[in-house]
Amino acid sequence: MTTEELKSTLLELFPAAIPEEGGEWLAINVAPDELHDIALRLRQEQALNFDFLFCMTCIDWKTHLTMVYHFTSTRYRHNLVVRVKLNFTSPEVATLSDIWQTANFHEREVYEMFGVNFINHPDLRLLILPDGWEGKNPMLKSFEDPINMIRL
Amino acid sequence: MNDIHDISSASKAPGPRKASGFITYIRDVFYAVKSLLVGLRRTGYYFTHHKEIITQQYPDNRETLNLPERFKGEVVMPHDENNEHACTGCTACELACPNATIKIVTKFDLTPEGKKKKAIDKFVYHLELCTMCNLCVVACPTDAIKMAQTFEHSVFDRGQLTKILNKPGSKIREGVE
Amino acid sequence: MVEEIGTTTDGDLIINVGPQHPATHGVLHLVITLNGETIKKVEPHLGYIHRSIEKMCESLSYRQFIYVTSRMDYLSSHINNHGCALCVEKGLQIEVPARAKVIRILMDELTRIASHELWWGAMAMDLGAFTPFFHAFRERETINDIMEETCGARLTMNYMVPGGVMLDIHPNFRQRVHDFIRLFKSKVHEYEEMVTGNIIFQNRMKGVGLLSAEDAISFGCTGPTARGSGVSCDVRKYYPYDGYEQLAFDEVLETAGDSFARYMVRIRELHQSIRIIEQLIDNIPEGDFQAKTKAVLKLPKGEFYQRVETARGEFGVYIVSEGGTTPYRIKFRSPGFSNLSALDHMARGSKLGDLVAMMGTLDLVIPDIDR
Amino acid sequence: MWSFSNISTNIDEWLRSFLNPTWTMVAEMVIVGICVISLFAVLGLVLVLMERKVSAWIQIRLGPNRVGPKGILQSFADTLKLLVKEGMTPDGSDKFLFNFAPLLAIIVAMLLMAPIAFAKDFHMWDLNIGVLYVSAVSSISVISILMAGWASNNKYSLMGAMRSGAQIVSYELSAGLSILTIVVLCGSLNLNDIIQSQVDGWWIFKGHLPVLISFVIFIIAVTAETNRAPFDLAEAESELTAGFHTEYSGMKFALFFLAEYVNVFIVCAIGATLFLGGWMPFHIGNWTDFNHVMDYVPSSLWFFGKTFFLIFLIMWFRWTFPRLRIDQLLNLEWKYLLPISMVNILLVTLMAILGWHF
Repeated sequence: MTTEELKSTLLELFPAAIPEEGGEWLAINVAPDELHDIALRLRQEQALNFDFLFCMTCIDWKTHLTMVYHFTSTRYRHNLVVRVKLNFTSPEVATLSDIWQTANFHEREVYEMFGVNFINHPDLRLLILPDGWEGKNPMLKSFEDPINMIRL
Repeated sequence: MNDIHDISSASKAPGPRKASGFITYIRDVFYAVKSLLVGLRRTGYYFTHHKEIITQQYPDNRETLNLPERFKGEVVMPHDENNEHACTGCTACELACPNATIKIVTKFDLTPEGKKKKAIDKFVYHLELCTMCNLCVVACPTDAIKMAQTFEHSVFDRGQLTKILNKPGSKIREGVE
Repeated sequence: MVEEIGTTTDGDLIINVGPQHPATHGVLHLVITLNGETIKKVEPHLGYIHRSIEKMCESLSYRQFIYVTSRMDYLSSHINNHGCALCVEKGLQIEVPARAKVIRILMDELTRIASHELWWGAMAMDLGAFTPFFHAFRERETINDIMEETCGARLTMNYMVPGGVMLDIHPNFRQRVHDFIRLFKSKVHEYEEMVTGNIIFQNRMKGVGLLSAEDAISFGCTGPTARGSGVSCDVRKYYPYDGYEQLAFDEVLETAGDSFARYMVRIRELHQSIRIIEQLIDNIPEGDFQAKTKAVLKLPKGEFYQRVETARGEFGVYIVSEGGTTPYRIKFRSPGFSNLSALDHMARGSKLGDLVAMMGTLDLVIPDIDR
Repeated sequence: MWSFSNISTNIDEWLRSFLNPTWTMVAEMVIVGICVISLFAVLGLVLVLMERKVSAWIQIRLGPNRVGPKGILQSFADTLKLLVKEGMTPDGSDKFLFNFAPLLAIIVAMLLMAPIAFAKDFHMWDLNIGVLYVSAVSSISVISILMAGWASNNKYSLMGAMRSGAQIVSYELSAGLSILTIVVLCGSLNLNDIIQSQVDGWWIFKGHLPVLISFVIFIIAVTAETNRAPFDLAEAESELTAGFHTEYSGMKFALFFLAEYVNVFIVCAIGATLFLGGWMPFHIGNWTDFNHVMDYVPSSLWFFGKTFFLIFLIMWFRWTFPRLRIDQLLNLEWKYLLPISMVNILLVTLMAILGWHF
């Protein structure tokens, strides 16, 4: 499916989503509370069949956080970027680990690095950081560690 | 996902069991033994053919050890016979370095015409921070630094790893800008 | 899966495999719940070698950050560097000279062979046979020598730069690659004799660590791990980069989804990599090895994603640029991280000895998982 | 040709010339004890060096070549290192059992030395139930492993010990059955009688296919019984780090190590005695001239040559094959080796009754 077809299909299915052009792949912006429903549709809709969540990360924009999900379809080989804007003070979004199991580990990583709380995540604990790092969120731009961080 | 599948039943050797159990049993045993003998023959070959040995007896073969000329061992600054180097102190290497390995301390020399000219006082190189990425050598506009083939860097005191690359009393080569 | 966590009944044995353990090839820490010899749960604890490379890269320029990526998957450092260079080039819209493209692919494929060979030896060692490890190193050292001659290092090369490669290939390169191909072809049948055909190996691997195609996709498995389950996911085929589309090679697929299938995928990939090298080694075009680039690289504002196929799977570089000289945010999608997440699913119900075989065939490189 | 029987008789007479019979007995026992201990030490050193050289050559390496000429003093250096290393006893371990387990392992290995005939008329104890004694005493070795695994208070050790228990108990069956084939053929449990019965040819040649099969089964079973790869599940270094001796260090570890190698020597000596004629030179039926030539080679050389050939075989296996899984290990025993050796022993019995062997 070409980008144009994908875009029209997506807009038909999710009128609320805001498409964004300019990148390599089609991107849509989604509200946090709609993410889970939309993701489930993306996975289950036969015309879309986004069965592979190949990258998932978070960006700290200092004023807000953005969750970025990269989807691809192993059947049609089309790609889609889904962005979710989260507020900075209490970032919360529904987990996708019940739809794509790979999200389990990736969400744990985002949780400890950025402090995003994933609602209904089965096992939201620190994965990489040792005990005692809860709530410190080292990947945030505001994080400072005078001992371990070396500035050039 | 909760089913604990019985691995042991699935892991039987070649192929599914046919009805004629006894023949298959014998054949299984035969092929199993044969595959083991093939492996034994291979290791037996190496046991008896000592010319295949690839061990290099490292500290003993220092004389014959040839490192390729591109090998990245440490950054050095070549000096010619007049104790002159080609470094202008432009700090391109310092900026290119991802680890703050290089620190250039500059001074101002007086040229014969009486003008002030920027030159290096010290080219400080922290070998302990260097990752041998070659970016400084590539960045240098005057080819003043290069990678040496040395690789035995261990010392007893970490301070010895901080090196000053320009030799004492050295100056910049004529004509290098 | 969810319910079982935290409800281990009395009589189960909880053992820590790692962070120092011969089978984890590094500092992976697995907390395993055992019932006798049978595994009930595997819980990875990561981070023993986490250096926060993504955070480090935020303060490095676009030329500098590439060397750090060699330290992630150190066995396919060329391919990691390749991915990063491609992503920067995508942002800058640089056209890479044809010679550089060919050199890059040659280096990638040599790296893949070296990586698979080390995996072959290490996996055999996991299963208790020590000898293949040393035999695999014989061929791998030859590749390392080739790399050393051209790139100046044996493991962390930092050879790919935005715009091409750092140095032109060494004059001996072509001859030595030919020598390597000859050596490899004369020795590769030993791999079959010592490991592939061996009845003990086959019994240890067949039917062990089953991963269905659906699960492989759901867990985000890529590379030989997914291709062993029949998931066609070769980035070189579907999102070709630097001229892979012009080369004749097959994507290796096995359908069984067990450890032996993953093993066979890697062994067959060795031959495919040799095939690619043979097509290119005598056809390296003349010309520049590096495109002219500015001294200071600045990516335009935007997001750039580039994926490449490393020896372990799909490696992704995601750069978010604000228009400065350093990336605003960089994310590395490492194949090992997703592959490891499937381990728990694969290992449940199998024996402790099988876990080692599964970890062997997942080809885990811990710095790649931790980043 | 000098014979060991003359030497031992001479020593005996010399001792009797100035001691009463009781003290003669004591002195002889001391001499035998010293001999056994020094044989132990020498065997340990030689076998460790041999293992390292064999593995090195198979793995296209050079192996130890620094200490002494061609590295032959390497195992001395290793022993010295192990002797001066601290022998740790971990907290929470059962101190008595933990320290006793390596001793038990070594005691068992020593006991097994008793009935073996090292050369013509040279053995410590001419036991008329030698074969039975060997198989009975060798089963005690599993206790030392279980003891070590239990007393270490370490989960890896415990798992290694339990695996070893399951393994040794199972493989003793087929080892015993394959030994039994020879007992059936020559009708005696005495190791010397068994050797004498091979004066016109070794059993492996006289006994047709059934004895060959039982020889193969014997080699597989004893490899498993001595916990050597491909059956080294008790140690299984990539699974259990070091299995039952994970917590051992220094000399206590060295004793386990030594016991393993001496056990390998003993089972190979038994195998050589039963199937390859022990110290009996290579004889062919009634070719008296040929047999006479063969007799010029000293009997001790014959014995050690055969034993070390079998040891080499076992080492060759170790450096070629991967490890089996625990269930496959038991499958191999109960589904393959045991049925085959049971059928085999019936065949041999038939053969012995009908006198079909040479």
